[in-house]
Amino acid sequence: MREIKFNKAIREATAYCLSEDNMVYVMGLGVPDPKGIFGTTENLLEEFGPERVFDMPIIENGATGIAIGTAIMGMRPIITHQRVEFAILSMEQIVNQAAKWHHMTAGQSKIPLVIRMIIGRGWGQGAQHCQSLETWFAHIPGLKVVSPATPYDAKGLLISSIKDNNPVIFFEHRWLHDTFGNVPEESYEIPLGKANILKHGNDVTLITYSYMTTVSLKAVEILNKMNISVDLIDLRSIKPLDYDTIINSVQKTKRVIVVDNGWTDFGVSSEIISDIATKLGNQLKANPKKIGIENVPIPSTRELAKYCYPNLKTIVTSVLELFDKKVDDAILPEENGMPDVPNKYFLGPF
Amino acid sequence: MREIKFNKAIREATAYCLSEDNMVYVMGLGVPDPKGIFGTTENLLEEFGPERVFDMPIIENGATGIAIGTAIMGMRPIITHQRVEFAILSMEQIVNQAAKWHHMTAGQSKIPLVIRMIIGRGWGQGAQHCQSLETWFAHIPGLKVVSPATPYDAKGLLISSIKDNNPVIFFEHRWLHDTFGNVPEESYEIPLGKANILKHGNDVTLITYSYMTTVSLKAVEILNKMNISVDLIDLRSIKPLDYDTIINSVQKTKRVIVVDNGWTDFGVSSEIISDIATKLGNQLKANPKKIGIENVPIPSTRELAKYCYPNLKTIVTSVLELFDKKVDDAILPEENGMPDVPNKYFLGPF
Amino acid sequence: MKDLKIIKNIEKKLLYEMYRIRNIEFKIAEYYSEQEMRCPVHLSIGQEAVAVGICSYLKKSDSVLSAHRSHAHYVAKGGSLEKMLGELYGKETGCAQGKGGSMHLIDLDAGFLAAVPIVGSTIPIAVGTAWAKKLKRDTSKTVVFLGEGATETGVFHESLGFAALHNVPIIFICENNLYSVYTHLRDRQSPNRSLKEIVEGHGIKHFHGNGNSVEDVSSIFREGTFENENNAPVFFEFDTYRWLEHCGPNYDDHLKYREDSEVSMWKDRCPINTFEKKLIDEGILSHQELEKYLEKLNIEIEEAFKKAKKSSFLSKEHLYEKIYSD
Amino acid sequence: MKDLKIIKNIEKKLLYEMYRIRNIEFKIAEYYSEQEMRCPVHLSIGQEAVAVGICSYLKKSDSVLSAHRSHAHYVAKGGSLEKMLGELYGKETGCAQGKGGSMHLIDLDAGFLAAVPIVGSTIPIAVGTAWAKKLKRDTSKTVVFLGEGATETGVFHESLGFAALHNVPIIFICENNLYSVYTHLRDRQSPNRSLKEIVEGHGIKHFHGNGNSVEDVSSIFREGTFENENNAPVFFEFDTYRWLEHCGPNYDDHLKYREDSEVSMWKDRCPINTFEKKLIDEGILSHQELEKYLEKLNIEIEEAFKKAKKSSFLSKEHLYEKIYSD
Ligand SMILES: Cc1ncc(C[n+]2csc(CCOP(=O)(O)OP(=O)(O)O)c2C)c(N)n1
Ligand SMILES: Cc1ncc(C[n+]2csc(CCOP(=O)(O)OP(=O)(O)O)c2C)c(N)n1
Ligand SMILES: [Mg+2]
Ligand SMILES: [Mg+2]
Repeated sequence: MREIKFNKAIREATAYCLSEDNMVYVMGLGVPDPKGIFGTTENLLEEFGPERVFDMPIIENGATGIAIGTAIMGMRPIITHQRVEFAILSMEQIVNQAAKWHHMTAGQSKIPLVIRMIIGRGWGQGAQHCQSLETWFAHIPGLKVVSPATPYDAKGLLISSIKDNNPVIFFEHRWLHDTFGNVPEESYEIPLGKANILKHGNDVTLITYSYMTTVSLKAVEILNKMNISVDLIDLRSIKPLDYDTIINSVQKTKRVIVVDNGWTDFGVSSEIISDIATKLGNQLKANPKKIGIENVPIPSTRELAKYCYPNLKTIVTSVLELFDKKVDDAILPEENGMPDVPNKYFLGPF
Repeated sequence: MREIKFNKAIREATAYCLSEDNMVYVMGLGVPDPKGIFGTTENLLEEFGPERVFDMPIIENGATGIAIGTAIMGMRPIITHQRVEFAILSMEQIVNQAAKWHHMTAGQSKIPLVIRMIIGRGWGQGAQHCQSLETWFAHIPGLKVVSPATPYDAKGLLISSIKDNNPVIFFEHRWLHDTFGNVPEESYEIPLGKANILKHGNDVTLITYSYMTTVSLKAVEILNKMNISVDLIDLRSIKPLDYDTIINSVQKTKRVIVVDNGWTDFGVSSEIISDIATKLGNQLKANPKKIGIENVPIPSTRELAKYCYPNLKTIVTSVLELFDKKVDDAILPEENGMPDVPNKYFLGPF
Repeated sequence: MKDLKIIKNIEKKLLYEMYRIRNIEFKIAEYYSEQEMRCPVHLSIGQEAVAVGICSYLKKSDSVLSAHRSHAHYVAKGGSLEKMLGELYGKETGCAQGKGGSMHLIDLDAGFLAAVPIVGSTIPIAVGTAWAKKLKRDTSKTVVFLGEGATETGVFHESLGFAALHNVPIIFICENNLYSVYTHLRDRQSPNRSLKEIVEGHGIKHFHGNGNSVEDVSSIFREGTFENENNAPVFFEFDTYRWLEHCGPNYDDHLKYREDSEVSMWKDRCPINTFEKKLIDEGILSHQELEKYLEKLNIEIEEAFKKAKKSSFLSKEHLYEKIYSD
Repeated sequence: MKDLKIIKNIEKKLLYEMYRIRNIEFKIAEYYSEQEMRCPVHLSIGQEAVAVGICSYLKKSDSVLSAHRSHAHYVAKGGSLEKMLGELYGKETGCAQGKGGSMHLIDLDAGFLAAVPIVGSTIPIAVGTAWAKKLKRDTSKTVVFLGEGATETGVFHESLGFAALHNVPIIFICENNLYSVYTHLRDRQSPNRSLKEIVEGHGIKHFHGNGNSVEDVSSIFREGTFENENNAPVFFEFDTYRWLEHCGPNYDDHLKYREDSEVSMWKDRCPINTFEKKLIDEGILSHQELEKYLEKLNIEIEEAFKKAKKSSFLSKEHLYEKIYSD
C-alpha cells in the first residue's frame, strides 16, 4: 500500500467527502491559505471553490454558531482551529448548543458538525499554544471525541466523523502531521467509539491515543525484547470510550498503564483508570498507573518544556516498575536530540 | 452560634472583604439588582457604593478580561455568574490568561480573582441552565476550585478565596442558597485545598462535595442505624484536591464511594477513584464506586430530570452493595415529594 | 388558529394575533401558580406588536429563531399552541416532548427553528441558517429576534461581521425593551452609544421604529426587506416594553427597579389598546365582532391548556434516547 | 539604550528608535536560523513608525499592552533588550525567565505589562488596567496595541462597550496592516464595513492616520489624547504594512498571497527611509551622525545577543514553581 503523510490523509478524507456530498464544506482561519492548515487543506479551494472551502474573520464563537445554523439546515460543516486554544472561545456554542441540540429538540434537529482542533507540543509555543483538552469535551454528553494516531486512522476516522450526524471533535496532534503511514487510495470508514488493539500481549495493557501512541509503539518493541508482552490499545475515540475493549484486555493482563496525551489531573487517564478500578480493581496484580503531561502551564523554553512530556524512557520505566524491574539504559535508542521538535527536519518557526 | 442561610453567609463574607480591603470589588450581571444573585449580594451596592459593587453589560468574556486587568493592577475582583453556562463564554480568559498568568510571567504578576459560578439542578431549567462543570476547571493548572456545602464553609471558604492571590473558581449549588447553618459573626478563613471529615467511621469512605454533601449526611445517619460506620469526606476544594485526606481514610476503611456533583464520565469522581486505585488499588476490600449525574443533557421536564440525579436512596443502596446488603425501604425517610425543588417553599420560576 | 386564515382584513388579523398572544400569556401567568408548569417562563406581554408586525408578513416556509423570551414569536409564526403548552407542562405532547421547556421552543412545521436561553447564542445560528439557504438557493427568509441586551454580546458583533462579509440574507429584529433582567440600558450602555451607527459600521442597513405600533412595525419591516431583496442582511430595531417581571408570571412593580411612571407610560402605549381603538374608531372593527373573536379565542386557549394538563409525560427510557443522532 | 535620552532633538530620537527596532528585528531574523531562538517570532519590520510614534510620547509610568507581534512595542516602550533576547533564547535572563517566549514579553519596570498570542485577549485586560488606574486615581496612561484582525473578535466589541460605559481612560492603537496571517482584509471584512463608524457607534472617538509616518502618528496621537484628557477612551487606527512573513524570520513573497506590487509599494513607503531622507534633506541629520549612531546600535545589539546566548537556562525545579502565587 502506498505511504502518505498524516496531513495528506486528512486532506484526502476531506476532499473525498467534499466531492461525495455537496453539503460538506470547510471553514476556518487559514483554510485556503498557502500553508493550508499544516498542509491538510492544501488546494482544496482550487478544487472545490470558495463556496465550499473558505477562510473566516477571527470569530471562533460566531463561526461555530454559524456552522451549527448551517448544520440545522442539512449541511455538514467542518471547522478547523490551528490551536485548541482558539476553540476555547467557542466552548459555549459547542457545549451548550451543538452537543445538546439533538436531545433538546427531542430528536427533531441534528448537528452533523466536525470541529478539527490541533493540539500538542512544540517549538517554544508557550502556555497558550500547546494544550490538550480532550477531557473537557469527553465530559459532555452529546459530543463525540476522536483522536487518530496514524495516517490510516486519520483518513478513516475523519470520513466517519464527517458522515456522523453528531458534533465530533477531531483532535490532531501537531507532531503527527508529518508522519508517514500506509493509506489506501479508496475511501473507508473506521467506526467511532471503537478502540484498536495495535499489539497483542499477555503481561500488561498499555492504553493511549494520539501522538503518545507512536511513542508507545516503540516502547512496546523494547518491552518485547525484555520479554514483556503488551496489549497496546490505541483508543482512536475518547468519547464514546470503548470501555469493553479496555476491560477485556485488562481482565486478561491484570496490569495496566494509561499514557495520557494531556495533563493527568482530572484527565482522560483518570476516567480510564477509574472505570477499570470500579470493575476490575480487585483482580489486578499491580496498582494501575497513569503517566502524561506534568500538571503545569507549559513553559516556552525547551529546557523546561522537555520535562513536561512523557517519552520512550518514561513509558518503558513505568511498565517495568509494574514488574519490579529497572530499565537498562543500553536498550533504549538514542532520543531525538532536541525534544521540542517532532523530527530533525523541523526548523521552526511554529 | 447563630444560624443563617448559605446566601447570607456568602453576602457576609463578601461584605467583610469589601470593608476590609478597598481593592476588593464585585461585578456581575444582576449584582446590584433587587434579587441580588439569589440574595448573596443584597444591598451591597447601598453599603459600598457603585465603584465597588456593580452590574455589567452581557459581556462575560470581556468582563473576565477586564477583571484580570484590574487584578494585575493590584485589585481583587469578584465576578459572579448566575449560571455556570454563562461563564463558559469566558473560558478563554479564565483558562488561557488568568490560570497561567503567574507562571507565564515567571511570578512577576499575579491574578487574585474570584469567579463565583452558580451550578446545579432545578425547576425545569433544561440542558443549558443546570450544568456542573467543576472538572473542567480542576483540569487546569493554576486555577483553584472551591465548592462549599454549608453556610459555615461558604463564609470561610469565600473569605479565603478572596484573600488568595490566585484565580479561584467558587462553585455554589443553587439548592444550597436557602439552607441554614451555624455561622460565626466574626470573620474566619478555611484553608483552600483541605478536605473536611464530616463523620468518622471505619467501614467505608464516602467522598463528596457541594449539594451532594447535604444528601450524603442524611445517608450516613441511615447507614449508621444499619451499623455501617462511615468516614464522610466533604472535599471543600476540588483543586488542589486533598489527596492525603482521601488516601488516609481509604487506607483505614478499605472501601470507597464517590458521590459526584456532576456527570460521572470524565468527572471529579473519576479523578478521585483513579488516584485511589493507583495508590491503594490492591488493598481495597471492594471495588470502588462512583455515582453522580446521569451522562445525558438534562431535560426540562421534571419527570425525566428526576432520574438524572442521585438521591438518598441511591447513595444508601450503593454503600450497602459494597457489603452485599440490600436497602430496607422502611428505613428511608419519605423523599421530598417534588424532586425538582430544593424545599417545599420553592414556587418557581427559577 | 385556523379562523385567522379566512379573515381577509389584514388589520383585524394583526389585532387578533396580538390578542391571541396576550391572552395566552396571561393564561400562562394565571395557571402558573398551580405549579404544574415547572420551568422558567419569560412572558411577552407588552411586546406583541413586534412579533405580530413581523411574522404576519412571513410565509410558513420562512424561518424564525428567538431566545429566552420566545412565546410571542412562536405563536405569531404559527407555532402550535397545544405543543407549546405541552412543552411548558413538560409533557410528551410538547413541541420538544418536554425535553426543552419554555426556553427551548421549536416547531419545524411552522418554520420556528429554535429558541435558546443563552443570550446571543441564536444570533450566529440564525446567520448560519440564512447562509445555508443562500448556498442552497432557497429564497425563503430567515428572521432572528433578539433583545437589546443581546447587542452587547461579542457574538452579536461577530455575527454581523460575517453576515455583512458574505452577504447573508438574514433579518435581525431587535426588541429594545430598555431592560436586561432588572438592569436599565443606562447601566449597561454608554449614553454615547448608537446601535444604528454600530450596525451600519458593520455594513448593514438599520431601520428603527415604534415597536408598540403594529402598523409601524410591519410597514418599516416591509420597506426594509424590500430594500434588501438581493441577499443583504438587514437590521430592525423596535422600541417596546415588557409589562411583567423578567422571568415569571407576576408584575414586579414592588421591586422598584423601574419608575411607576415609566411602566404606566408604556401601558398607556399598549400595542393592543391603541390599535383596537383605531380600528373601532375607523369602523374597521365592531365591538361585537371583537367580542366574538375573543370568546372563540378563549375556548381555543382553554382547550389547549386542558389537553396539555391531561397529556402524559415521557417515560424513563426516553432520557437516554436521542443523545446522539443515528 | 541610554544614549537616546540625551538626544535633544526629538526627530532624531524618533528615527533612531525606529532604526533600533528594525535592526534588532533583522538581527533576530538573521540569528533565527541558528535554531537557538526556539519559539515562534512575529517580527515588526515595516511597522516601526506606529510603535515609535506612540511610545515616544509615553512616560515610563504609562502602561502598554500588546499581542503576538509585540517586539516593536516592547522596545519602543523602553523594555530591556537583553531581557527580550534572553526570553527569545529561553534563558533565565529573559524577561519571563524563558517561561513566556517571544509571544509573552513583559517588562514591568518599563511599563510594558503584557503581551499574549490569543488574538483580542489583551484588549479587555488593558481596559481593566486603565480602569483600575481610574479607580485608584492614578493618571498615568494605558495603551493597548492591536491588529486590525483583532477588531473582528467579539471581545474587542465587548471591551469597547465597557470602556465607553465606564469612561475608562484606555487608548486603543489599531495597526491596520491589511493582513491576518495570509488573509487579506477583503476576505475577512465587508467592503461596507467602517471601523470608524463601529468605534464611534460604541461611543468612542476614532482617529485615523498614516502609520508609516512617524510624524503623522505622533501628531495625531497627541491631538487625540489631548481631546480625551477627561478619562474618555480613545481609538487610533494607523495604516501600515508588515514586510516579512506573519510568523518567522523570512520574506514570504514566494507564497504569492499578496501582490509583489503591493509589497514594493509599501516598501517604497518605508517609515524609516522616508523619514531619514526628510531629516537629511532638511539638514537636521547628517549621514555621518547617523552612521555613528548605527555603529553604536550595532554594538549594543550584538552584545545583547552575546549575553542571551551565554546565559543559562532555568533548572528543572523551576518548572513547578510559581504555578500558584503565595
Ligand atoms: C450569556 C448570558 N448571560 C446572562 C444571561 C442571563 N439573562 C437571561 S435573559 C437576560 C436579559 C437579556 O436581555 P435582552 O436581550 O434585552 O432580552 P429581554 O429579556 O429584555 O427580552 C440575561 C442577562 C444569559 N441567559 N445568557
Ligand atoms: C483567537 C485566535 N484566533 C486565531 C489566532 C491565530 N492568529 C495568530 S496571529 C493572527 C492574525 C492576527 O491579525 P492582526 O490582529 O491583524 O495582527 P497582525 O498579525 O497583522 O499584526 C491569527 C489569526 C489566534 N492567535 N487567536
Ligand atoms: Mg431587553
Ligand atoms: Mg493585521
